[in-house]
Amino acid sequence: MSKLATVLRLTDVVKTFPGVRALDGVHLEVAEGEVHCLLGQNGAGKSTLIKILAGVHHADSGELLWRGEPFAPATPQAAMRAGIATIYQELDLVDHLSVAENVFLGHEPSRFGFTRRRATAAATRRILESLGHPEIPPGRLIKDLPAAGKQIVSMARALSHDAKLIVMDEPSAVLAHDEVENLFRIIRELTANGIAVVYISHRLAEIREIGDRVTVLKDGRTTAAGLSARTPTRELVGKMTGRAFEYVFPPRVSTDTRTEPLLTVDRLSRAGEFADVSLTVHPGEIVGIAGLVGSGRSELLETIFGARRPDTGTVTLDGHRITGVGTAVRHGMGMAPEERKSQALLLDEPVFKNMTLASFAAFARAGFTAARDEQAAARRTADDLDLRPRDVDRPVRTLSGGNQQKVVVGRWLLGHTRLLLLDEPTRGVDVGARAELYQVVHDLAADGVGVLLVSSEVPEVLGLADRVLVMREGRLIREAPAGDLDEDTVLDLVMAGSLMEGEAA
Amino acid sequence: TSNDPADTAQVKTDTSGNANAATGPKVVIGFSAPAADHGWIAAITNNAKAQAAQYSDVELRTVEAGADAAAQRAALATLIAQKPNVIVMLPHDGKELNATGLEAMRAGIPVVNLDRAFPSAAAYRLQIKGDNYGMGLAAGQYIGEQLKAKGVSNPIIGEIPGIDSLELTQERTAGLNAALAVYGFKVANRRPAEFTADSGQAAATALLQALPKMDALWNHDDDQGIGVLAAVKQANRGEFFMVGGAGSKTAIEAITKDDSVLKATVTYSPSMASSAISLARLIGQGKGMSDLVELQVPKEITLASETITKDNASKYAKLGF
Amino acid sequence: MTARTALPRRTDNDQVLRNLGLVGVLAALVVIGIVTRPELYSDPAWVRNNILTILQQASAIGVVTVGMTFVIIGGGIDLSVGAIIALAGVWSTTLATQAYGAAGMIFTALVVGLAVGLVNGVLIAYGKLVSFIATLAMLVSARGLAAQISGKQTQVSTNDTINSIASSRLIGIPVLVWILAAVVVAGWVLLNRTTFGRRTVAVGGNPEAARLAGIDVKRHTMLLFVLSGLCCGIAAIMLTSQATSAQAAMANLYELDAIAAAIIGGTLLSGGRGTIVGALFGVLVFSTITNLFAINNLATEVQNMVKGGIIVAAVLLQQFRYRSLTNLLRRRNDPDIS
Amino acid sequence: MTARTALPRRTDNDQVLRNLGLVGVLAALVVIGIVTRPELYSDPAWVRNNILTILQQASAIGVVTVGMTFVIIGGGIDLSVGAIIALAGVWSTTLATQAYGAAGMIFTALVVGLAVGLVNGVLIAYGKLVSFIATLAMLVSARGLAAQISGKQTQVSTNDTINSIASSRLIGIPVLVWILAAVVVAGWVLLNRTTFGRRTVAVGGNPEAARLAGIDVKRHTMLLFVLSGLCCGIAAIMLTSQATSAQAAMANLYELDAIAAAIIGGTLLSGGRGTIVGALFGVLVFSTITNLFAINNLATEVQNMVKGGIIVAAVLLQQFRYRSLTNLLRRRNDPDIS
Ligand SMILES: Nc1ncnc2c1ncn2[C@@H]1O[C@H](COP(=O)(O)OP(=O)(O)OP(=O)(O)O)[C@@H](O)[C@H]1O
Ligand SMILES: Nc1ncnc2c1ncn2[C@@H]1O[C@H](COP(=O)(O)OP(=O)(O)OP(=O)(O)O)[C@@H](O)[C@H]1O
Ligand SMILES: [Mg+2]
Ligand SMILES: [Mg+2]
Repeated sequence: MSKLATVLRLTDVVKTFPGVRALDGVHLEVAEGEVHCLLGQNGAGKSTLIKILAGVHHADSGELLWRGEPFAPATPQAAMRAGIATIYQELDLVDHLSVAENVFLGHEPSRFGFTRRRATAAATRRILESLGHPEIPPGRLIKDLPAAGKQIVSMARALSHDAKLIVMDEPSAVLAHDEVENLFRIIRELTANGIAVVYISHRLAEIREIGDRVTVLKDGRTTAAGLSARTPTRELVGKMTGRAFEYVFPPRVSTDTRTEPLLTVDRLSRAGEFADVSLTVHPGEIVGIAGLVGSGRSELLETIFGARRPDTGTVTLDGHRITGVGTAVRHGMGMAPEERKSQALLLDEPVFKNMTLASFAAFARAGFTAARDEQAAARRTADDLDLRPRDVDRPVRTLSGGNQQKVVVGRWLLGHTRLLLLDEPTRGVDVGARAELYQVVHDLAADGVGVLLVSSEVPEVLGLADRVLVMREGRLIREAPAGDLDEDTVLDLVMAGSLMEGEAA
Repeated sequence: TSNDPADTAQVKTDTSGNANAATGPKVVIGFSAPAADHGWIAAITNNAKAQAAQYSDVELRTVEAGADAAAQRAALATLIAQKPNVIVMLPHDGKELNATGLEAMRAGIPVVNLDRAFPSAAAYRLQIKGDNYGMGLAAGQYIGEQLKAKGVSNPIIGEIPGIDSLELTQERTAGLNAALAVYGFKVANRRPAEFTADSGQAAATALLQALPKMDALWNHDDDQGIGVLAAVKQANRGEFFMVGGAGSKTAIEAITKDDSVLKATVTYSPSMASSAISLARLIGQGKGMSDLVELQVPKEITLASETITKDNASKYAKLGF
Repeated sequence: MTARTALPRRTDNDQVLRNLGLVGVLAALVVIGIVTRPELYSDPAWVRNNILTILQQASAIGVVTVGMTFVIIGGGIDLSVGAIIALAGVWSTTLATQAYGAAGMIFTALVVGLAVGLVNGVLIAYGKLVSFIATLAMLVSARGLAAQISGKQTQVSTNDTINSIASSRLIGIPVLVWILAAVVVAGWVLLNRTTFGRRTVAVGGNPEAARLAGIDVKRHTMLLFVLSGLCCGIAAIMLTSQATSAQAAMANLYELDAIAAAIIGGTLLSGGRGTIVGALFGVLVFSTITNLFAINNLATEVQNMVKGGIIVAAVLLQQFRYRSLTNLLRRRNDPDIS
Repeated sequence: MTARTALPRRTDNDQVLRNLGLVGVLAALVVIGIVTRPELYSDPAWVRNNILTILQQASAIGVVTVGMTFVIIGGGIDLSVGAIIALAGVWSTTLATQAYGAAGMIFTALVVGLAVGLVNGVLIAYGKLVSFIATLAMLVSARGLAAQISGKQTQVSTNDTINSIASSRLIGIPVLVWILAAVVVAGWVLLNRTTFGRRTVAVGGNPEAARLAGIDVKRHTMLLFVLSGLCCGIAAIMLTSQATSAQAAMANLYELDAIAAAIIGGTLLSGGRGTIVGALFGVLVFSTITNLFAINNLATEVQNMVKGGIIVAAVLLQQFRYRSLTNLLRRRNDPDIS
């Protein structure tokens, strides 16, 4: 691999944000036609690095060479013109434009300023087909697509440019197992055509499978450059964290399911989303829901939480009927929703206020907030979750994606949560923090908190949960103790069906 | 101005011994005035209605004219379509409604313009105007005389006009300046209000702050004058005298009582609306004004602006609105 | 499973339903008119004439609303439209300008509109002022300048060509209505069929995404205000022709009417969504309400009380239809508060 | 790397800098005053009096702006404030109400303000109307009702207690200024130190996140409009006392002034961020501009032209200070267009 020509070379790149040295001497060399993986903990500076490549941020110092030429893209446009396309970690699509319009936003096929809609649609359809998703209609508005569909559109957008280098910032985070396979197929096609790919992911298994070489960042510094993707996990993790461990699922003491259930969901249905779902969660029990992307798990969770009104069925928490989010929270239910930016965070507010968003009233005395107490509590939680930076006063906006996720989870560790609903809790969370998060979930369960977990990562569901429910097309099709299932069985169960299934043909 | 809107209208009821009083052919009079957010305009509409009610041979069709010239044009378009015998209108702005006046006249409907002149003579049959310039002139003369009598040589004079972008305000100010010039005086500071009491208070407060000492003040409008007087009191000032404008009931009362800085007011009477209805009826019936030799109503009538002081206030008490 | 539509039909069902709702509101207003004044509505000539009158009265504000809709979709707001009209109107009716004849007057109005829009746009896009503040400042300043230029006098237009615009018809339809139609069609095409339109939606809907897609967000924002200014210039000519005059206080509070019409038409005040057709319906609703009041000769204060109620009812009705229809397809629970 | 500050400072820095910028603007205005009218400023008694006058003239609009700031931070807008003041003012000065004396009048004004705010709030929170439209409709309706109640007359207050509020002082400071101070302090505490304030920021910043955190977004939205209505009720009494009268057209365009003051003070029009202190400064800037114009006897048209310029300059200056200072710490790239 390394025989191939180097297309991109970064030397000693530095980038500071107020109070943070996000990049502090980064080296990176990417060769033609290779998949170069960037590895690093949350906040290590991966997204910042690729945003410099994309012309979004500007390096304070350091040297960038793009195909041998000094390179400093002033705008995203300049970077694209140079042949660098980017799929950002935070999906940046326009809700009220169609799929096709989003794919070609900024470089619309046009004649005298008039958009060529047929040509745009046809080109979009071609790209979507090559991505293995011919079922996504180019005319559909983005807001009507599920999260995974949006990720596909983001990818289509990057492919719509005639790029020599495609940067992918955690593209697999919202994708399910089969989707990731599909993604890898596409990446292989790209590299076969000599296109270089910079690939960011927290899943080491993926890096093993698709990556050629790995560059590891730690605290904004390159700690290892151009390692083989087959480097032992222990070594990679060591470079990332300075510690040498790999995450493992802590051993579980089996819970006593003979106690009264904490949560009882009885024949819950919402038209078009899920039907006839009944389940229970006992105190101290972790129940995992496995299923394909788009199988309705998020909607189910939101409905249990009272954020959506069910068509039929009831939700009971410890004898209390849940009729809305208000009653849910009051009776000790908490939820970390799927889309943190739009559903969970006040981006301009400090970390501690985000953490106490559901509990500030409990801290308050006679309606007056107790900011110091909140800060102290938030700081403890930040310690528990290894939040980086550990500063609870900075706006959440300035945190890396993974750390934002920790803030959302942290919210429900404060206060008196007795049942925690987690929707993709480790999406975008690095290995170190993941292990800590798993430990936190276990500790909670040990304290008698019930946990209902949705995750697209089957090993996570199997490793963390006591009991697993498998969901397909809005129905629960299997329930079993985690020990009775293995990854292949679960994948078998959830398979069949694809992203836009159920859409009008 | 008064807290009970009931029956403050000015109507001419004494019709004895007047041939024109006899019931004639039925006349449908269309009437349009701007939306009243001000006592004077409200009085115009009230007077027109009350006067029309005096005649058994008059049917008044009022169309409310909304907030601006465009709205009034729209309202008048529907009125013209209903073909009344005569239209009496107080336009938002004479020039902006000139086209509408022409349209009505072309449709064969005589137009009586109240207060705000059309530039084109073909756009109206009769024009009844208050005398804005004359109002300023009267106020200026009164102020000049008083100050001369007191022997003030270099007087500081303040002015609080109404909405400054209106042409009528400009005419009033021009009249004031012309009259003061005769005495060699001029206005030291001018803070426009908006014909409302709260804006009058704000403008007066600013003016009083800018002029720590003042000799005389003309406030164009008695409605906003309520606020002006309040501001004077709140600032604990009283070294000057004030002249009002329009001739509202409260102003006349205050002048009579003589317990404030308000010593006089110059009239701009909404009674013109009553006159307009009477004359519109005559136009509709093809009659002339009985005291004139002419067979028809004349084309233009301008009301005189009179000065109300403590001495003659009792005479005007009835006319206050 | 795979849907292959021949044309990229954008699934703007919501919007179509909303517009249907507005048509319902319009129909309801007409029915009220018929019920309350049957004798007028029994005369077909009057009805035809009344429709044209409504359209004509809606024409100038309609043109302004098209520009406003673009600005709002693009994430901004333009409070200065009324003031721009006044300035453009006053400037084009100074004696000096009138000496250049109709062409000179029209040219002046358009250039003034453009120029003021450009100043707005530069302040907002490059000066990074919030559009609300920048255009509010412009509102105050432009009206001040208009008062200065006009000497606070109403300036009469003596140009017959200009004055006759408002009274002329083409194939039985008033010229002003033709102008409105032209602007609406042009606006629709611009929004839905050009890159400019796509970018407007992107800039308003997700400025960060637009920037990442390589769109020059600042330049585009500026252009939106220029467009709005241009529409004001056109409206200034239309209003001047209707009033055969111009003055500093003309087009008073047009900003509120235009914004209200755009929003009632389904444009999101926070940007990123909106339709020209909806905006037109919004304008027509207001214009029809005014007409309804006039033919029923409601007192102004009653008019106002009722008008507020009708606005609320119109939006509720629109929402109701929208919801009940879409609920058949799906259930959602968004609070949608703004 | 981790800074442990005793109090939640960090994110407030921007705001403090912005407020400093506004203080700079105020100082500049005063300096202009001193330079242009040195003879007035040389008299300490006049200066003291002038400051009190400026504060007094800012008092009613200041109270309204506090309520408006809450509404805007909470993601809404209230266009009906001027109309609510008019309705509350007119209602509390009817002969019938005045018969109940000062207490009756104050009670009436507050209840009317509350009630209208409640209607706004219910329409917006539960009727799911956009606040711009709902309060615009309320503006029209409330002024109509006020005109109806007052018979379009200016209603004189004959109650000496009410009338004397505006002319009374407490420890040398006008009572109106005390009221403003009380409302500002209460507003500051409410926003920054209570759960209500925290909810307001959450509801405006990200309603969905607020909802999923268990906050009753609808109820809170409603309460914000009630709060604004209440502030209008207070302002109605203040204005009535100042003008010793009330009428349907009073407090004209207060909505624009209040929104502008709030935004100049650093409140985000799109919600989720804002400060009471900034809003107060915004009001004071406007009030000081008016005062500056008065003592220099500027003509209205010039005044307006200049005023627009000052607003722009104030915001630019504020931003400039803000940027140049923060740039020392950081470089950002956000387009920040709204
Ligand atoms: N706009 C900004 N302002 C201030 N600090 C920022 C900003 N953007 C990023 N940072 C900081 O820079 C550091 C690197 O962040 P970055 O997003 O690059 O991390 P990352 O490696 O992509 O993490 P993750 O895996 O969680 O996505 C973090 O400490 C983050 O808080
Ligand atoms: N806004 C929307 N409009 C229409 N359909 C939607 C919308 N959001 C989701 N859906 C549909 O609802 C179904 C369930 O989607 P959802 O994303 O909740 O599934 P999920 O199991 O949580 O998958 P994920 O792993 O993406 O979270 C899918 O068929 C999806 O297409
Ligand atoms: Mg990242
Ligand atoms: Mg999901």
